[in-house]
Amino acid sequence: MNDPQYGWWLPPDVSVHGADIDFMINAIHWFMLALFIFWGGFIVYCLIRFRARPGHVAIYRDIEAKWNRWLEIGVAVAETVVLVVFAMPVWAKIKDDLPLAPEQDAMVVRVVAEQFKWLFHYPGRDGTFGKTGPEFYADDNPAGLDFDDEAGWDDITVRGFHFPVDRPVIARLTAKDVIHSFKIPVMRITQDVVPGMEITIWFQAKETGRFQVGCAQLCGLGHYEMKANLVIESKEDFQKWLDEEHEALGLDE
Amino acid sequence: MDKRLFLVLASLALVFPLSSGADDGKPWDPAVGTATITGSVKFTGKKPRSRPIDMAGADEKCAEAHGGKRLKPDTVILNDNGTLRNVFVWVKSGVEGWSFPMPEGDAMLDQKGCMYSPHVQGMRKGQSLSIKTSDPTAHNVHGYAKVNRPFNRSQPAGAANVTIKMKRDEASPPMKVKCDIHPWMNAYVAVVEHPYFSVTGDDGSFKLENLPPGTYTIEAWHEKYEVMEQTVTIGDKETKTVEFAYPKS
Amino acid sequence: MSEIVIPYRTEPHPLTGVTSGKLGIWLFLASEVMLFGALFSSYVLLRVGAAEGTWPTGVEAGLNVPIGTFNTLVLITSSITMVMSWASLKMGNPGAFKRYMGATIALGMLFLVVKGFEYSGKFHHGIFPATGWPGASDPSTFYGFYFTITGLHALHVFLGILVNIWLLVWGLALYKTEPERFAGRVEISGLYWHFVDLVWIFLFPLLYLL
Amino acid sequence: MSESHAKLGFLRSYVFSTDHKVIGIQYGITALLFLFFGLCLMMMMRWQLAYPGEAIPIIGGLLGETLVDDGAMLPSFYNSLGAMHGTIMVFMGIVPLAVGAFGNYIVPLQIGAPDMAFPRLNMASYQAFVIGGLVMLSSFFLPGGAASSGWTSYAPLSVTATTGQTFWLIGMIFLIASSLLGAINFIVTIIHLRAEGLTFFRLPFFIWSQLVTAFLLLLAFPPLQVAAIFQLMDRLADTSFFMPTGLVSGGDPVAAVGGGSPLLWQHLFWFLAHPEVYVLILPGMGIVAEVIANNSRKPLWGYRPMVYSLLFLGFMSFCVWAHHMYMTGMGTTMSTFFQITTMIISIPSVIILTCLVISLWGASIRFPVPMLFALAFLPMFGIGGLTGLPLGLAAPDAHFHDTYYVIGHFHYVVAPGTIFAMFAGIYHWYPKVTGRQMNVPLGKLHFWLSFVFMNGIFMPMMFEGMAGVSRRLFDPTVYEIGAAVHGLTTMSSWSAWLLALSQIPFIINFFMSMRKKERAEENPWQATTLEWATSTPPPHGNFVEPPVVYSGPYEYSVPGASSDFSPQFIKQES
Repeated sequence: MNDPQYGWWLPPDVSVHGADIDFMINAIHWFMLALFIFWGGFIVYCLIRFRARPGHVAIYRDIEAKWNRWLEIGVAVAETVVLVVFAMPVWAKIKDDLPLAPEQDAMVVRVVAEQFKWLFHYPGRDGTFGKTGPEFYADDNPAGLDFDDEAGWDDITVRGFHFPVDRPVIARLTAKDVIHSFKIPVMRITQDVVPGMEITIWFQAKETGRFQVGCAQLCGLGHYEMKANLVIESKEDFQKWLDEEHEALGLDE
Repeated sequence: MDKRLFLVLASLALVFPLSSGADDGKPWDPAVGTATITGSVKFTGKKPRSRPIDMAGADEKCAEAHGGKRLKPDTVILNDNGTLRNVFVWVKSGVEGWSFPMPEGDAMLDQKGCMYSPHVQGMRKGQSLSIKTSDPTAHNVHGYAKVNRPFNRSQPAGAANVTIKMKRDEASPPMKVKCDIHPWMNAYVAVVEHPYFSVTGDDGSFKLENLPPGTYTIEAWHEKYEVMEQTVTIGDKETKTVEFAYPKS
Repeated sequence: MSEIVIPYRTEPHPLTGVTSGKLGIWLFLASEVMLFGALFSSYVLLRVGAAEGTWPTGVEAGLNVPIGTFNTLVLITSSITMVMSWASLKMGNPGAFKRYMGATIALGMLFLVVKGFEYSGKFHHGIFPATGWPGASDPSTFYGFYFTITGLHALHVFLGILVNIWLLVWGLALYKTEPERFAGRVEISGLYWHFVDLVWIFLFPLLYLL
Repeated sequence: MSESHAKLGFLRSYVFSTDHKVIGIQYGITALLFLFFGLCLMMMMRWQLAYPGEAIPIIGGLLGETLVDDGAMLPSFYNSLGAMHGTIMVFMGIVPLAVGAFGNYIVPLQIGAPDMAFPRLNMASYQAFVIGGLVMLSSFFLPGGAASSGWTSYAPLSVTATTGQTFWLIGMIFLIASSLLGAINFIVTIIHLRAEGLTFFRLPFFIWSQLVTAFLLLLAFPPLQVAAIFQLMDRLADTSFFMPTGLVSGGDPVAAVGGGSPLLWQHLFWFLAHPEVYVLILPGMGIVAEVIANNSRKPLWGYRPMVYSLLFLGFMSFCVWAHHMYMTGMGTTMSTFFQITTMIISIPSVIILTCLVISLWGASIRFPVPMLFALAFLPMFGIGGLTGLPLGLAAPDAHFHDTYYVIGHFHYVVAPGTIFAMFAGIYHWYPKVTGRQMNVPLGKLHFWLSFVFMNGIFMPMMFEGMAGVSRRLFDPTVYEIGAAVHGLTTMSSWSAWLLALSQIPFIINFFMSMRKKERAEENPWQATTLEWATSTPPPHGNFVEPPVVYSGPYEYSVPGASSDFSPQFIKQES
C-alpha cells in the first residue's frame, strides 16, 4: 500500500477511466494558458505602445483585423474538437458502458447515503442481495434490509468502502434523506445521490491504496464529516476482508 | 415541515395554562409517600435479529474506544433472565396535584465510544439535560423534541458540556436524541412532571417508590414496540407488582 | 412644483405603436406566461414521472366538472363585460362604464365565492394540499398542484378585482380631466383580466378534465 | 426648478422619492452596505477554514452559544454564513448595484429621458427590495439561525431545514418581485424614452447590456418564483413537490406524502440561476465598455458584433441551465445537448471580450482609476470565463463538480470581474452624481491592493479544486486532501482579510470626496454620451431642453474635429 501524495495539481489517479479525464483537464489548461498568455501579452503591449502621450492621437477608423476572426474561429474549433473528440466519447464510456456481461465479472455494491455517513452493502457469501426497501429503514437497520429475508442475512453492511483492484465495480447509489454526492477524487468519480432514485455507476481501479470517499453536495451541518475510508486492495486481500466481515456478523451465535 | 413556529406557539397556548395550574399543587409531603410499585418487563417473543455496527469504516476514533470489537445497536437488548432492557416505565396519571422537590444536579447524557450512555433515561421537568462528550472526535447532538424546543448543537472533541433546560413534559413518547455525525448513535430522554419513573436495567426490573396511596396508570414504553398501560390501585404502605410482557401478541 | 412630463403616457410610441403603460403590461404578462408556464411544466414533469395509476383524473379526484364549467363561463362573461366597460368609456359613456365594470367585479367575486365553496368542500372531505392519492404506495402530488395552481390563480383574480374596484371608485376622477389616460388604465386592467381568464381556460381542462 | 425641489419634504425627497436619481443612489448605498455585510460573513467563514476549531478573534465572544462554542464556530452557523453570503452577494448586493443603482441612475440620463417610464413603479421596486433584504437579515435572529442549505437551497435539505429557510423564501419572493418591476420599467424606458435621434445602434453599449439584463430578469425570475412558492408549500402546507416517497431522516420516516422530485427544484432553480449569472456580468461588461471607449479615446472596435453577441448571449443563457446538473444522473443525450449549448454560449463571450481588447489597438490610452479597474476586468473575467470551459464539459466536471475549482471559477467572474466593473463605474460616474472628483492616489492604492488580494483569494482556490477539495466543507482538513493543501486555504483567508482592509481607502475616498469644496468639471472625462449633456448633478427632470442625438455613442478622435471627442448631443460641422 502506497501513501497517496496530494499536492497543488490533480491527485493521483488510480482509476482506469481517469487517464482520459486527466488528459482532457491537462490539455484544456494548456490551451487556456496559451490563450491567456497571448491575450495578456497583447493587452500589455497595447497599454505600452498606445499609452496617451503628447502628440499621440488615437486612430478613429476601425482597424481592419482579420486575425481576430481567425482567433475566434480557432477557439470555436478547439472547443469543438475537445467536445466531439474527447468529452462526448469519454463521458459516454463512463456513463453508458456498464460492464454487465458475465465474463466482465463486475462486483455489485449498493451504496446508501444518509445524514451524515456512507453505508456500503455487499451481497455476502451467497452472492445475492437481500430484500431492501425504505419501509425497513430503522435505527438498528441503516441499510434497510428485510431481516426476515435469509438471502440478506449474510449481506455485509459496513461504513468503509473496500473493493478489489482490476475488477469492474458497479455501484447502485441511493439516498435516504437529502441529496448527497458520492465523490472519490482519486477515482475521478462524482455522482449526486438523489433520494427517490437509484443511480447506477461503474468504475475500475488500476492500483491499490488507502484513500477516502467524500460527500460533495451540501447535505446539512454534518456534511463535512461525511467521509468513509476507502481501501482498494488485491483480489486476495479483498476476499480476506470479506471473510473477516462475514465472521464479524456473528451468524453462528 | 416547518411546524416548529406553530408548535411552539400552540404548545405555549396549550401548555401554559395547564402547567401553571399544575405548578400550584400543594408541596410534597414525604410522609404520604409510602407505597411502592415494582415489577419487571418480560420478553416473550422470538429474539429479534440485529447486525453489528461498523464504526471503523467511517471514524477510526470511534472504533478505537472498543478495541476493534463490533458493538450491536442498543435498540433491543434482552437480558439473560428473559427480560427486556431499556423500557421506560412511569406513572402516567394519578399523581396530579403535588409539587415535588427538584433533584439536585443535571440529568447526564454521555457520548462515549460513539454511543450514548445511558441509552434511555428519565428526567424531571424543569431539570437540565447536560450532554457530555468523552470522545476524541466531533459529535453533534440533535434533540428531536416535539413538545420542548428542539436543539441541535455541535460538540467538537473536548468541548464543554451542552446544557439544555427541559421546560415541558415529554414522556409519551420520549424525546429522541441523535448524533448528526454518527448516524448509529441514538438515545431517548423522557421528561416527566414528577419523580415516579424508572428504566429497566440488566435484570429487567423497575421500581416506583414513595408513591402516595391511590390509583395509577402505569405506562411502559420501548423504542421499538407498542406502548403498554396498566392500571393499579395501591394502599398505604403497600407494595404491588406489575408485570409487562413484550412484544404484545 | 412643475411635475416632469414623461412622454408616451397617453400617446402611442411610433416604434411600438402602444403607450408605455400598455407595453409595460405586455411585458408583465410575458413574465406571467413564464410563471404559469413553469407551473404547468412542473405539473407535466411530475405527472409524467408519477407511478402508474397514481395520478387521478380531475373527475376521479372528486373535482366537480359542472361547477368548474360554470366558473369558466363566469370568467368568460366577465371578460366580455370588461371589454364592454372599456368600449363604453371610449364612446364617452361613463354611466355604462360603471355598470359594466360593476358587473365585471361582481362576476370576479362570484368566481371566487364558487372557488371558495369548492375548497371548503374539499377540506370537508379531508382533502388538503398535502393529501396524496389514497391507497397508492407512491402517492402523487395531484392535490398539491390543484390547490397551489388554483390558489395562485385565485390570487390573481383577487388582485384584478382590487384594481377594478380602484378604477371604479377612485380612478374615475381622472376621467374628467384626462379621459384618454383613464381609458388607457382601464384597457391595461382589461388586458390583465383577459390574461387571468385565459390562464383559467388552460387550467380548467388540465386539472378538471385530463 | 431647483427651488421647487427644495420644497419637497424629507420623506418625499429621500424615502418616497420617485426621482430615478434618488432611487439609484438609494439602491447604490443599500447594495454597498449589503456587499460589505456579505464580505463580513465571508471573513468569518475564512477564519474557520484557515484555523478550524479556533475561537474567532474579537467577535467570537459576542455571538450566542447556538452559533459558537467558546468562540469557535459551529457547523450550523458556518452553513448559514455560506448560504447567506451567496444570497446576499448575488441577490442583495451585485444585482441591486449593477441594475438598481447604475441602471436607475445612468440609463435615463444616457438615453436623454426625463425619468424612468414608471417612476412610482420604480419606487415600489426599491421598497420591495428593502423589505426582502430586511426579511433575509432578520432570519439571523431566529432560534434556528438563518437559512443554511446553500444559496441554491436544494430540496429536500431545504424543505426540512429550520425556520430560517422560510424567511429566505419569503425574502426571495420580495426580491424577485422587485426585480420584475424593475425589469419592466427598464425595458419600457429604453424602448420608449430614447431621445430624438438616438436610434438603437446609437445606444451606448451599457444601455444594451441593461436592456438584455432586464429581459433576462423578466423571463428567468418567474420560474424561481414558482419554485419558491412550491418550496413554501412544502414547508408550510406539507405538500411534497420536492419530496420523493420513502424519505427517512434520523431513522424515522419523514412526514411527507411523497411523489415529488428533488430534481424539479434544481431545474426550476437553474433555469433562473444561469441567466442570473449573465445578469451579474452583463451590466459589468457594459460599464467596462463605456470606460474603455472613453479612456482609449477611440470608438469601440466591433460595436455591432458586440451587440449581436449580447443578444445571442441573452437568448442562449436560457438553454444551458442543466450544465449545473451533469452529476445528477443525467443521461448522455441530455448531457450532450447541454455540453453543446454550453460550448456555443462561450463564443459570444469570447467575441465581446475580444472586441474590448482589440479596442485598445491604435488607441491613446489614459489611465485614470476607473480605467485601471476596467482593464483589470479583462484578464480577470478572462480567467473566470476560461475556467468555465472544463466545468462545461461533463467528463472533467466529474472531477471538478462542487470543488473549490467551481468556487474559484464563478468568483473570478463576479468578484474581480463584476465587482471591479462596479468600482470602475463608481469612480467613473461619481463626478456625475456628486459633482466632485474622487481622490486619485487613494483610488490607485485601492485598485492595486484589491487587484493583488483578489487574486490572492481566488487563485489558490483553483489549485485546491484541482487537488479535489470539496466546497462547503466546514473543516476541509477532515479529509487528507484538504489537510494536504491547507496552506493554500490559509493564504486565501489572509488575502480575504487584507482585501477587506484594502477597502478602507475606498470608503475614506467615497465619503471625503463628497465634502470637497472644489467642483468637478461638467464633463470631466471628456465623454461623448448623453449623461454629460446636462448639468452636474442633474436637476429634477434631468434635461432642461430634451437633448437631440446626432451621432453614434463613441465618436472619439474623429479626424478633423476640433477636439478628440465629439459628443452625441452636439451637431458636428461637416
